[in-house]
Amino acid sequence: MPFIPHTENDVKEMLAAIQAPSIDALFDEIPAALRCGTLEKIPEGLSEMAVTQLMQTRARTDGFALNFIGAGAYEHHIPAAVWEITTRGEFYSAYTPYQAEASQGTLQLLYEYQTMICGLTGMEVSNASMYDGASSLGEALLMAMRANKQNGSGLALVPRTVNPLYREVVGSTTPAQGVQQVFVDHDPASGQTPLDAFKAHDGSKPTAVVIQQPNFFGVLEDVDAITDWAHAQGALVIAVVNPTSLAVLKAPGQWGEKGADIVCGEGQPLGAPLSSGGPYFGFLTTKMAYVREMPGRIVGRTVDLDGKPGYTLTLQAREQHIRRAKAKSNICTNQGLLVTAATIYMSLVGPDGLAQVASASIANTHALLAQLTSIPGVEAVFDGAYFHEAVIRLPVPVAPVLQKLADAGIFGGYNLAKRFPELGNALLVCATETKTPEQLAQYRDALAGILA
Amino acid sequence: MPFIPHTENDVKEMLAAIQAPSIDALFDEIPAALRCGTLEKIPEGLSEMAVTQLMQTRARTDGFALNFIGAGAYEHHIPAAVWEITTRGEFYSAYTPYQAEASQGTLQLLYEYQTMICGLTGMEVSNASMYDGASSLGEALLMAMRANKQNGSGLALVPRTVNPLYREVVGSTTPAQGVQQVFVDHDPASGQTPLDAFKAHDGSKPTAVVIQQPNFFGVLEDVDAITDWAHAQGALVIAVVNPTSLAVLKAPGQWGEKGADIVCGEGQPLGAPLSSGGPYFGFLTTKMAYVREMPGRIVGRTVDLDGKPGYTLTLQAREQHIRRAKAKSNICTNQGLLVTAATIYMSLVGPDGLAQVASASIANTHALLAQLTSIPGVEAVFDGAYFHEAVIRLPVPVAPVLQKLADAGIFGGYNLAKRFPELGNALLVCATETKTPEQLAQYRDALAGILA
Amino acid sequence: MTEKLLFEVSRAGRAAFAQAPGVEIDLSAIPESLRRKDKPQLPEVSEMQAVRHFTRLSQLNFSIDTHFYPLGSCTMKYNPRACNKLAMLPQFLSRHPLAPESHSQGFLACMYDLQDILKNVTGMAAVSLTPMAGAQGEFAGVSMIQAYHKARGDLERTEILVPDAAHGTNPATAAMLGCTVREIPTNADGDVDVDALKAVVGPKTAGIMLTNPSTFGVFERRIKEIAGIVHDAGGLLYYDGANLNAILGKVRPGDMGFDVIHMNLHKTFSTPHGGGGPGAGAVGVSERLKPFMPIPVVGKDGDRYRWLTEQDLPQTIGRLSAWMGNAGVLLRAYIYARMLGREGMHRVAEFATLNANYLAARLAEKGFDLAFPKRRASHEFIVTLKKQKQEIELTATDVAKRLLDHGFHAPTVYFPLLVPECLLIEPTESEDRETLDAFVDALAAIWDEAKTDIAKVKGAPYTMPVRRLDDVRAARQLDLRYVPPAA
Amino acid sequence: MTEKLLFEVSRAGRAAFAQAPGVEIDLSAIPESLRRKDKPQLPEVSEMQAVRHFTRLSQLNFSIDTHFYPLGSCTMKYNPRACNKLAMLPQFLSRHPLAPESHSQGFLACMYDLQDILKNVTGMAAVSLTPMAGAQGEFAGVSMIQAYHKARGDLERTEILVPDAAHGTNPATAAMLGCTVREIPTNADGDVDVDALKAVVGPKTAGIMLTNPSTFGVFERRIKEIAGIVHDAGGLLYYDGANLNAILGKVRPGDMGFDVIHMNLHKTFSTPHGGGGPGAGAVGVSERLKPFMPIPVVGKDGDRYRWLTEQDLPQTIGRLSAWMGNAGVLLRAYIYARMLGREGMHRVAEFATLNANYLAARLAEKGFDLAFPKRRASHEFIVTLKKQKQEIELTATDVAKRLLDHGFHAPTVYFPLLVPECLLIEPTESEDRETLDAFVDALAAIWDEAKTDIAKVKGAPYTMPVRRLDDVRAARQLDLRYVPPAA
Repeated sequence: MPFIPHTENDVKEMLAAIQAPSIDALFDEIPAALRCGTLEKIPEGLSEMAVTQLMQTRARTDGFALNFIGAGAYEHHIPAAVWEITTRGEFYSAYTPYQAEASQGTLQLLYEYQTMICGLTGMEVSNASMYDGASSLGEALLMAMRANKQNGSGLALVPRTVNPLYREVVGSTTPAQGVQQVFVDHDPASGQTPLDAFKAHDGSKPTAVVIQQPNFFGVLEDVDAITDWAHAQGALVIAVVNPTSLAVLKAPGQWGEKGADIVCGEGQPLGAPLSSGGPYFGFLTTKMAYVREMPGRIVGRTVDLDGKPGYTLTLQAREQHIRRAKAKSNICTNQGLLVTAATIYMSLVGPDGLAQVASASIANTHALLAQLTSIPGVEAVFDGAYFHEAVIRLPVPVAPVLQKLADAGIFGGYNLAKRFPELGNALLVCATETKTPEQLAQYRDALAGILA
Repeated sequence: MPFIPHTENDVKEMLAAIQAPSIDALFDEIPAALRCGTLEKIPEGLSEMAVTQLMQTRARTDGFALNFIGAGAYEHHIPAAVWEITTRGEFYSAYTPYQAEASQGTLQLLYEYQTMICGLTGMEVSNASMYDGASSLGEALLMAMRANKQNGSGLALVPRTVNPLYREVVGSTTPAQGVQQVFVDHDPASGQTPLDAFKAHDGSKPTAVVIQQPNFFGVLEDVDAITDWAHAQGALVIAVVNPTSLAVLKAPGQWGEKGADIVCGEGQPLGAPLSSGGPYFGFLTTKMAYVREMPGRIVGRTVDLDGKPGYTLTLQAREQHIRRAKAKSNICTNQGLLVTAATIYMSLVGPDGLAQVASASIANTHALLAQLTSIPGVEAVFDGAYFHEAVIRLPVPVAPVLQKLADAGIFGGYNLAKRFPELGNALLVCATETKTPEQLAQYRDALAGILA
Repeated sequence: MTEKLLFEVSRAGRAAFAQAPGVEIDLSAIPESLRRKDKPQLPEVSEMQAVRHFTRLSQLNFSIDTHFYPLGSCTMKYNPRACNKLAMLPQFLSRHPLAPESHSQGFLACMYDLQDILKNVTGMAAVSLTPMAGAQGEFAGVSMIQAYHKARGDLERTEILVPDAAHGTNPATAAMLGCTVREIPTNADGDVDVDALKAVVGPKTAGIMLTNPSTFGVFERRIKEIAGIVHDAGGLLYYDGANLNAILGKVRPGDMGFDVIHMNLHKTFSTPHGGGGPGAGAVGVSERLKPFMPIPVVGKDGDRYRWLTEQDLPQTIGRLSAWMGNAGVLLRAYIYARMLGREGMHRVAEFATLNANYLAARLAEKGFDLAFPKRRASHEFIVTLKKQKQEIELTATDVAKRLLDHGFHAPTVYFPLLVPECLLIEPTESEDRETLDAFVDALAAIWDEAKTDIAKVKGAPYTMPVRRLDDVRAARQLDLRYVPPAA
Repeated sequence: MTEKLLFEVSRAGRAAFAQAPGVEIDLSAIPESLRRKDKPQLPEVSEMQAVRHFTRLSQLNFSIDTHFYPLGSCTMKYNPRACNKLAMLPQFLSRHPLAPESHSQGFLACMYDLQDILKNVTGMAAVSLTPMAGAQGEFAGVSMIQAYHKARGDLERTEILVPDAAHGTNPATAAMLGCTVREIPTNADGDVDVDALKAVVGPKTAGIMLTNPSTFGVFERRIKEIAGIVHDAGGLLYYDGANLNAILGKVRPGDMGFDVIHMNLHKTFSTPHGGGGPGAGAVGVSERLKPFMPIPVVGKDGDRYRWLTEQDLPQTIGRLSAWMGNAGVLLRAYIYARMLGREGMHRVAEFATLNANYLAARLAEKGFDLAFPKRRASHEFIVTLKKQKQEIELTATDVAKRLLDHGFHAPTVYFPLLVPECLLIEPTESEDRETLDAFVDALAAIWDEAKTDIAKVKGAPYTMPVRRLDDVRAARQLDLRYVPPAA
């Protein structure tokens, strides 16, 4: 009986205390007709040894590849200390710190996290996490609707350079509350969303304007001008940012004259392994003025009966377990463990280390682009300045090339054919700080061989 | 500056406090002629990311094989909890519990370990570990010399069925103190060391008689008769045992009329990974009468100032840091972390689980032998009852066959040609509980193919 | 023991130098106007300083691995370490979410098998694993109900019925989806008031969100009747799976008549709670809701596993996350499910229920009042301190805080909202009897202590890193991040 | 907080069932007379009970990861987590010690490179990694010295000279190898008394075991002269490497004239101390001792790595372990060495020495007496409480125990034996200045406290799981394992 400590004698005596004749009798309030049988379709239990062998076999089936895919999930070096500490039982097997006095470890860590993520984004307040980057954008839009009663239409101007998967999630989760995404086109030469494209919406009273920096193509947007235009229209500015980039790029809190109003994004680059897409975490920061419109847990510092500082969940009146149907969001369980990892990650790399990670990633992607575009027929699609991703165009359709690369142990990038067919045989590539010059050359050689 | 927390300002102020002009000045007592240069042959420092890539590459070079080698190091399933807890910083980065009050975790664990290993071996006292099985046999022999003043010759009767590597270590480490190994032959048919072979030494006044159970060939010795004979000769009996086997085999404390006097062995099967041969740990238990002759750390239970129970190192007067040249051994640092793992392992498998591990290993090795000896020309070498190892003979020299098996991803066993040439093309094979019927068949098929 | 903020240990010029790639920073590729000028507020500490800080912080927590943690409705059962270790095999960790299917068959096989296990254990027709927490599972569920009605052209169904005992996430979710929430009262025995239900159900009813056993810790005995009433009115039934631990292998939501269910895998399937997540809120659906499942779902063509997307499920409610949700959590749940196996599934509910009923019986014996003394407890049960509050001012909070000094995490307090001064107690199947007995003794001791020294109890806790914290101040004087003192 | 013994939680019939292979026990292959009849005394507990027990036990420890741990001569520096993680890559863990060389090139490359790094950093001609701890390294060292003399037919050299300040393992080792130990006194400045040395050295001298800096924490300035004296007399010099942390990249034992050296990799190379091990005591040798190195050693033919055995080293002193020693520890040391690199090696000694001298200066400023106030501290230094003992009965033990209440592990006490009431303090390079300052404040506070309330100090510690333990009783009323109460 895995994970059950009861001896036969325990069961006998416990049933006697309950005055029940059998364990089965404890289920006698369930109508007999509903009782299920033996779950014969569930496989028999395995020992830990057997399940270890099964999982090892499956893991080895998938193996390792040299990865140049980014597109919203980035391979970075994760210090060994991050997960060795994060998976300590006291973090791993605790829950939401409802009893603050017995959860000061998690609570202080979350307060430190809030400080760090405010530091990176240049904002005043942060919550304790959202599910992921895509859902944090959805919640940011809903929050903007609550916060911007003046432009209450729900109209959100969203560049097509915002991660298309994020736009899809927003489309699945926010229209019921009135959010309406209007997509703004990018400049085919630069890959940027030009201010003029926004200006086409002059006077439309948008509730929010979204800016992703760097954008989905890796290209840097003209954030200051767009922010100022959006504020002039009475819109709130929602920044979608890559946290690694914030070590070297202007913080959203400094965009334009007044800074972005809500900042969100995918926290994965801060210490979460790629791990097939999750668990990651979304971050969400804002100005103090909007703190009461924020969804999710927030930790505050206070004092105890003796006046000693301590940490506790606060502003719970916004949340579902108090406010029920009037809550700011239904979010409850968030991504605590990933925030633990991210906080340790940020502490270990520090401001200078993170800047180096960003700089090395920029350099590697630029070097990769130089390598790949040296192959005849391969060209860069955009001429805008870019961060650690870029779009190239192949002379032939992308899918079969990617499959051949994969068979050679290289994941070559994200095929843009489905979501950006107008770009032709376009491929989004990424080389973070983890890549060596040899590996860049290995990719080039493999691609050249396939295209030859 | 990896692993150095000092800021430039710290250095400046600290030097001022020391009243030294520079860090280099702190080394001014070292004669200038001796000062070394820049260590130019040491490679430059690597970031954790770079060293991670290096080590991953090297690990993948070695890869995984299906392993049928035993010969003193055994592949067993290790519960995931074992090393997740063992590597917690509080165990991993603590040292010998010199300050007992700040080390109750380690001390209580060691007390529990001592209890468990006494339980397995059927003895009264245990120390807190030796380096490995081989060195624990060496220390057991030295201990026997101290304890058995009556037969003080140093003569040790050691069957050739004792692990030859252990006998070599004994040969390197104990003769200076007078231990003289005399080897006793085994029966070529059964693989056992017959009582008659010992009787050839009647009246030789041996200080100690060593018995390995199961012996190096996996064969079970007639421990009761040998123990009684040895005691009749005035010798102390040293048992070398596999701890897994003790879940189902008679404990050395019960051998013969009076039981073995000293029990030692390799603790690796209790939760230590194969890990290229170490770190493992040796265990050593004895009768209370000999406790003061024991080498190594020993933990005892006592009380604190309030009468509350607690744990502390005890009998330290035996040890080198007190007794110096008169110490029982020079051992100091032992294998604490491995004992931590073993204690957690034993707690997780429990007496019934360990018996299952033993039983499954017996069954698998017997099934393997049946499989392999079904190949024409392959035969079992011995007919004695065996535990989880056995010797087979191939129709051709073993070395090239093993190499071909390795190239097919199978480590086929330990080649006995070097140390037991008289056995012909003999190969020691082992299949623990980790092996599946499919894997046994895979070995058979591969071997049959090579021999065909 | 308390711990300084890491920012207080930080000094300009310190760093965990091995953690930087070791390159010169070169931002020439970034236009000057887009560069950051200030250094972001991250700590500057050595590697050991960070390791020591977070190790010490961890020790300030109660957790399953260190303490009994009977937090009702949260199912704080043992999280097997194998689940963590195997989900973190290097190949799983390094797999990019967009890795080609050809190189993901091992991972996809696990996801497919997990879908299958969850389907069978709940009696549903299909499962999508993508929701990232229970609340997102609820969102998916209500969203599918809406999509179903819409697809049938049944556009007036805007009301979601929610029993008053429901988790707060239920009405919050319905509201997020633009539904009107109508509460259904509970009768004295803890069952839904069926007459009240009949009174509100009708052509505007999109569906009902129900949890069974309810948050009162009792099984809704008239569930079949309720299902009939709602279905007859054209509504669908949504099952909140916070309580699957009570019924695993005993009764299946599909058999009770539910159309959609979410499963908190971090509860019943023992994935870690992680100090507040990640969760995983897989949804199971009946045949009629299958076309609307959130994507992606894993399908199988012959021997090959592949993602099902919009092409396969054109009526899908769409994506809830950029990828497939909390994949690493799903791996842990899968590993746990395989270790439990068929027999283990039954035993979860059996022993969770045994422990809850035993604890309830022992507490009743000590004079504590159960909220529903005539009912069987499910995996959890409620003690109400109404009497103690009236007689000696002992509140649920007081008991919760004093329990910490006894080495026990507190039960859930003040939920469900309808029961005054309540403790919702869920021991889970992994706790041994001696621990339950010690918990009973601790509660009895606190009550005794309160009779003679209520001030002592109200001053608790005394043995934690901090004493009772001022929540009012926390909300009034917002201090939500560290601001360094002016130099 | 204390924790029950796991045996007290054990009950017949409990088990961590997932950890058994799940087979029926069949012992038909084992003769009846050899089978075990009783159940061995192992705990019978659930997986969670074990996990909770050992997790809680761990929290009762002080460790580097949680506390400043200035244990002199033990070099309690930060153990980088990468070393642990990478040494535990699955391929390294699963490699059998007898795996063929063809399938071990990755592992062997690491060992070869480590030999090379250690060789270069110490200035020796060759390195064997096999000794499993410092004491075994010493054994190997003296054994090689013996083998060297014997190989030259120089059979009368039976004496090993040991300064009185030496680690206890030095004389113990010499005795284990049948040598006579002759102690050499130290002069008032902490240097070896060279005249005394000259008086005893001679044709019976096998060698001298020396550590430099000595255990007094000072550098032996006349080392070249000492080496000359011993060499001229035909003896060899052995270097005890517990103190390599003081001189890494500054001065090399090979250059000082040593013939053999052991290196405590768990000190200088930061492998874990593990609550008492495993260590690793690699030995480096000069050219003349190369033939005698313990096997195995890793060699390289062209691109291929292979084991060197008796065939390659026919004069070897032989094997000290069945395989190659603590391989997993060696991997950790290798990883650490690669992260440090050339520059990092220098910095270890620089900052270890800076911290020790700073701490010594600060304590002297507070009025504490240094044992060698005129000398530079090396990586460690000694405070003597002789004055405090005489004046106010404050002993080194009292200070050690009271320090625990201040959140600091105690320094080594009563070693070296020659200095009364001594504290041997080794801060290591990984500690920050604020921690050192706080430690100074704690020592000063304890002294102050002792002046007014010595009883309070003698009652310490107060905040540990137990108060001061009765060591005398532990040794007199031996209780070395749990015996269950009779039923």
